[in-house]
Amino acid sequence: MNLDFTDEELAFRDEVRAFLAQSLPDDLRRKMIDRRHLEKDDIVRWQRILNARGWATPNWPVEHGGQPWSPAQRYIFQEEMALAHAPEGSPFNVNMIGPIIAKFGTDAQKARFLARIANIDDWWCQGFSEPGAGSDLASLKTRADRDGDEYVINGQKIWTTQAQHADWMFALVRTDSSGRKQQGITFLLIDMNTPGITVRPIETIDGGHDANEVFFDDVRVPVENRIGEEGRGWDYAKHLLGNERSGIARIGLSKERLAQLRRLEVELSADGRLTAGERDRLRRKLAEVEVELRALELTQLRVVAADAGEGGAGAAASILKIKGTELQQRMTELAIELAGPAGLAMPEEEESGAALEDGWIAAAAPFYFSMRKVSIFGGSNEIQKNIIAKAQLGL
Amino acid sequence: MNLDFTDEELAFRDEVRAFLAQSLPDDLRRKMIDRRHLEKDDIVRWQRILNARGWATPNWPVEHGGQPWSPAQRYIFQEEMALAHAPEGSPFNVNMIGPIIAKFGTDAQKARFLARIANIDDWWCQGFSEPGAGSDLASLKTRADRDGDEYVINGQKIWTTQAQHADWMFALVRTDSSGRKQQGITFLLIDMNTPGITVRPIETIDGGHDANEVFFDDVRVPVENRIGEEGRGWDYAKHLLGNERSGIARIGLSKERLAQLRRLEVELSADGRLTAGERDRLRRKLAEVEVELRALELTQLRVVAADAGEGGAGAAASILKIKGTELQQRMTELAIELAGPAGLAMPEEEESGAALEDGWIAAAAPFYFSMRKVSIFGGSNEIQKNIIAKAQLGL
Amino acid sequence: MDFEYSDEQRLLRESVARFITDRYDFEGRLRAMQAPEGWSRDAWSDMADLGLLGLPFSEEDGGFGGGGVETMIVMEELGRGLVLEPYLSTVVLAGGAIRHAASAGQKQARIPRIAAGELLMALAHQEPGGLRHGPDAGSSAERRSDGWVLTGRKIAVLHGATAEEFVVSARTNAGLSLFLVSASAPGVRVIPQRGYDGIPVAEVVLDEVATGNESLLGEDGGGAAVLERVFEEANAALTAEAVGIMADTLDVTVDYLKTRQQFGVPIGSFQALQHRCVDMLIQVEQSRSMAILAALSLSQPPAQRCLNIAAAKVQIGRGGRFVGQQAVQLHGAIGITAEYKVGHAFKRLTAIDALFGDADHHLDQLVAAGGIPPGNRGSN
Amino acid sequence: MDFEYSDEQRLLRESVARFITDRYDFEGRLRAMQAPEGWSRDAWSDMADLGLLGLPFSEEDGGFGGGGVETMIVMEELGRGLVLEPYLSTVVLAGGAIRHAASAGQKQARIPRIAAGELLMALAHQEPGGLRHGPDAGSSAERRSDGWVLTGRKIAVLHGATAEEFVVSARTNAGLSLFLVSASAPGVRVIPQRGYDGIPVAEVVLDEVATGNESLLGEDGGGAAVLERVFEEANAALTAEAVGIMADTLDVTVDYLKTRQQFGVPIGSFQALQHRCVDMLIQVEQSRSMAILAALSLSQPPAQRCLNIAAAKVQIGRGGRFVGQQAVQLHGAIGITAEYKVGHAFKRLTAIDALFGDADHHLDQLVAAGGIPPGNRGSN
Repeated sequence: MNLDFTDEELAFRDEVRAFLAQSLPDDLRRKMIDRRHLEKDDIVRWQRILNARGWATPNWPVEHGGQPWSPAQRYIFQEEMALAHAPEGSPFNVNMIGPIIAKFGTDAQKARFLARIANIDDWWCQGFSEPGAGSDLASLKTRADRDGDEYVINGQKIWTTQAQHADWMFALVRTDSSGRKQQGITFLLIDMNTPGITVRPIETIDGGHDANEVFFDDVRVPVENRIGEEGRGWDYAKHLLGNERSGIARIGLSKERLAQLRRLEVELSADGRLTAGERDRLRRKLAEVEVELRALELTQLRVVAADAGEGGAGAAASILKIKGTELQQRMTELAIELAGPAGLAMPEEEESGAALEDGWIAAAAPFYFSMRKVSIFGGSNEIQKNIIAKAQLGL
Repeated sequence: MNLDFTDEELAFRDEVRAFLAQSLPDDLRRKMIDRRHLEKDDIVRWQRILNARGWATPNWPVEHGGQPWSPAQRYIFQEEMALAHAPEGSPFNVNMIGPIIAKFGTDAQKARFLARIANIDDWWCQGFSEPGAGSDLASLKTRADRDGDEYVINGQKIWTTQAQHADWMFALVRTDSSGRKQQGITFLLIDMNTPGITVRPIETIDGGHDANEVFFDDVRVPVENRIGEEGRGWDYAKHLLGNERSGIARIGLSKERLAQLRRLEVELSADGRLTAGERDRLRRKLAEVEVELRALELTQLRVVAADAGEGGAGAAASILKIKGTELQQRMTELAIELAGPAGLAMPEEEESGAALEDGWIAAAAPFYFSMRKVSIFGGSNEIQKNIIAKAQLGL
Repeated sequence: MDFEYSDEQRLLRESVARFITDRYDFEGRLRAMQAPEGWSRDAWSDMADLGLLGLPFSEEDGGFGGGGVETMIVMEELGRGLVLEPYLSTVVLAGGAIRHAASAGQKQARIPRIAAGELLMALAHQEPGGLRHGPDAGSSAERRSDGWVLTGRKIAVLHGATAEEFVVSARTNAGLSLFLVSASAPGVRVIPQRGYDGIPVAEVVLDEVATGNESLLGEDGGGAAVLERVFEEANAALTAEAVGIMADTLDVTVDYLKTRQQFGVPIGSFQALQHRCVDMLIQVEQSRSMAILAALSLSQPPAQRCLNIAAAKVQIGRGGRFVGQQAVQLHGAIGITAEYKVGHAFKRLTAIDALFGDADHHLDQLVAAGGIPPGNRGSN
Repeated sequence: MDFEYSDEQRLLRESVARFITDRYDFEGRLRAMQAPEGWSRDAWSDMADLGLLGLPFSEEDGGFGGGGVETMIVMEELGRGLVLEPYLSTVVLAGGAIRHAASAGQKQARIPRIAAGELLMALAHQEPGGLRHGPDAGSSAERRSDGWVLTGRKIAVLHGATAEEFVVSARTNAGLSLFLVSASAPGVRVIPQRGYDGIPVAEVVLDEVATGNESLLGEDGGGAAVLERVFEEANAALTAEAVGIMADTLDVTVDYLKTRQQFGVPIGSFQALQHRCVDMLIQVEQSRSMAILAALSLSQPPAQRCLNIAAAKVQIGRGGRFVGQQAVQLHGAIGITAEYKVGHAFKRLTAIDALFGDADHHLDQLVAAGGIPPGNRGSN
């Protein structure tokens, strides 16, 4: 039992660092530091740089472009990416639909989609949630009726992140209403250019427009775009939700944010913008967060190691999600507290954060509001607790 | 709308203060300050001093020895008692069985019991909880079978506070098992000297022995000792549980404890027993508690005023219980933190706290452990939340 | 000791509540927020007609002589509606500075126009790069023979873009002082911004703005004392507003839980969510108690007033954050959309904590003073 | 990076776990606690037979050369059993002082006897009226021609009443120093007390106790450095013990919730209680992570070691309090009886926080150092 990296792992870390120092464009790094909104083009550009290096999709099977990395290497890669302020790729492409097609797709689907997914030649979105079926995902109602070689889709999805940019959607649809609600769900790949699809943006409290409603009116999808068997979509979706347990806590990001808050504390104290009492309290709050974050980092490493070893850390992914999102949110609370009344003014979307003095002040409020979603999306923290209570505690 | 006391109320406060300064025995005050265990004799002695003044049972109906006080006066009386370190009377006598007999008892019961209750000529205990029926009180199983002019009681009560001292018990027993579980419960007065009663003490984590199991083996109770009608005991008990909402938060006690912690902070800081950092943090913790306590004090005053006025502050008593017990517990947390390792040694029961230097240190741990019960007994805080959710929020 | 409203207070409450119900539903608020100015002149005019705008001014100055309780009543109801109009900026902040510091002539020229809804004002005090809160400023006012020349930069000026006149804090040789500065004076530049809570804010740049002798508000060097008084009143008002928001937000959340179905039952049947609502209710009640304390403290001696209000701000800062965050969480995704009320309530509660000293700031005041002084219920 | 136990470590764990299961159930523990000494000599003898008492000492000194991970394994299992025997006081505290400071002769006279279960020792450091924690003391040691004369008063001496010899901290002209003092030396008075967690403590009064030259443990004036090292090891050990207690307490609580019926269903079916258990589980897992960090830090450079262990103590102080309090609350009345395990677990978790610096104390260490240094996973 030890926590040290091996020489090989340290060498790998240096390799990742060198690559990031050389290849991450300065303007992207700056945007990330200022917590500004990333455009689709920003994400695509970076993803292609990673893809050229072979690192866009490290968690995929090696034969489809993945990397044969150890858990420690995966951890190092994620941490270095975050500490270097590198954007995260599209989770829908890289963490969700890619692995699903690699595991459950036909050879034709793999050939058609995987390389394009890795390079974001196609931008994907996820069509799971529906009005009336949020945390109770299986109660979804969007219908897909078989008509010859096609499904005809009618219904509505909601909270579809970045549907406005998407070329494709992977969606759960109902092909059978007779049995248990988890049955009769089918997993389809839908070309967003198909006639009958309407996307309506939803403004969120952080001022963003990344959430959408997507309406389907007799949308025809070829049967060849079905993943796996009809009626087994729920199983494929569950597989997807259990994926990526090593990344779900977003430790690297939180560490980078904590480091930024520490820098701010020093800077503001030096400038006389914090009273001695405020400085002391802030330092205590930062130390408290740091303890929890260090603990969570080790918890995540234990989970990763257990996955690699004898397998199955039970409901560990849910624990990582709960504590990880709490810490992400806590970090944004500290920032908005520090911003104070100066943080009231919202930056205009076209405004460049870098052009503002104290860009962190302008970013504090939108970021605080935006991060409320992390304890809601992907199964609310209350649902995660239900899962742990049942799966791990047997309650 | 105003928070000031009237001249009459201020005069009343002065009267209470003067009485307490003159009549509260020094040894009792000292025991209270040192948080030492009060003997039965201590409580009886003080109750009789109050009773001689006519203030032992102020909340009873005036014709049975109560006082025609306004809510403000009741509040003043409680607060002054706490600030003067006066013991609380037996809640079972004063707040529970007295008002029940005054309201639901027969004339014969009133004549026989009330004056003795007020003077603690009889010491009462409460026989409600049973093994397997804690928060779910109505599921109690102790049976009372009618046999002529007597009930024959078999079963067991548990957590019976101070049953070891008690002359009488008021108890809920089951006289009918056929209907809803709330029905068929009867409210009886039981002489603890009746053959067939066995009391077994239970040691609690604070080292005390005030909790007991009470076993009934063919215990015969005259029918004349029944309160009200057979089978309606649940209604009388509910009335009792809703009683005393003005005292449930124990604001006065908490204020006195907070004042003691403030004195300790000053003293320990002066003696160099707190680092500057510890002192600052303690002061912040005290300020945080004080804000919540001040808010709760006002909340209680609002409830008291609403009771006197248009009536019915809904589930307000439950709110007072939850927040009041949280604050009581918080205060003991602060004390045990301050005690540190010096607080490890438990005082022997016969040991005089006053004889110890730093008596507060010896008292810190037992008091901390003892106060865990306040969020459990009398309907756990979880049960209180259920009550509020249903009664006040309609959930 | 009396927690009842007088008949007049009850009527006031009913009339403001009716205004909110009839004229200020959530859709109406959204429309007002999306209008160019970010609020509604019609609603403002209604508020003038209801007598709200002159409420805290004395009758001899052209107001209605309302006190802390009256302002509490108004602010709580405005909170329920998440009202966007410049009540705090014009009536409480700038109006407060005028009440406490203005000459008879300065009052006469302004209070009747404020009460009639004709004059919009704003307090321009906060500056970039300083402490987050306090009665100090780095802007300067230089004495000239015929008046003053003001230079500085102000941020987070509530409703700054529509103000006709600013109360500006600036440093003279005598210390911090207040000045009345017309928004149209040469050298004044106003940059409108959106506030995250829907309340418009502005940056106000003063570039050698020349003002006359009559622009000085109160004594030269007396600005800090006036500002502290005004901040106390603003915090008492915000505390009441927060109570209105929190109570309404709890109502909205409980209603949602009763309606929203998941797993075949209303989600309000889940005990964990029920208990969360109870925790919210406790915060609402505790905050209401402290709003009453704050309102009633305004007529008390300075130390008592200041610390009671600090304690109230601590409570609503923490309680408001809890209620806001939990309301969003319990709603799930719909809680974070701009199309639904709770998200806006959450943001406004966030802003209320940030304004005029947050919970931590006021806790520090209590620590420095050694606690809340006793005696708000008669001398001790 | 590797979180697996070696085969030897796995065997060690199994053997201690078996000892707890077979020989140290809750009823047995209660009997031991109620015995005059407050613990069991038989159990101690078993622990010697299992090789636990010599574990951390080097093989050349007569021990088994175990490191931080081995101690963690033992302490976690001892925590599950709420073991009362003087492992911490004899092996970790006094034994640690001997390991770090004793001469070859001093070691030879003691370590084999400790390992065999024949020598009980205790650390007498804490004093009344001082700070709650720190490597300082007011007791004095005066140099005489033939040795030293010690005077002072020590409290909270863990297992002090049964110790044959004390490690005593006292101030010489050179600074704080450590001394080996026989419990039977003239002038030593030991007052046994019950500790609230079931662990016996004692007050030790030193009234001009004359000791020989050979009583000095380590360098004259070198006591503080040794104590700090020993406290680090003790805190790492306590962190592991706390993890064992917390994990066991969660198990006991979950089992109770599955069994206990109210309102016609197991109370474990109530969602609010389920979620509370999940919150406890999260604390258990976070604490376990930090116990591992603490154990592995013992072989790292001082700054890293000290701050990692401080962080671990913060986590288990807070997590332990939460788990202990909630376990009692979820049990209801039975949780507060001395006849049931969780109440004892709660009390031991309380004591663990209080010993060698509580969560707040260690948080202050982190604040003073500017945070946990990076680098426990390779140089940064």
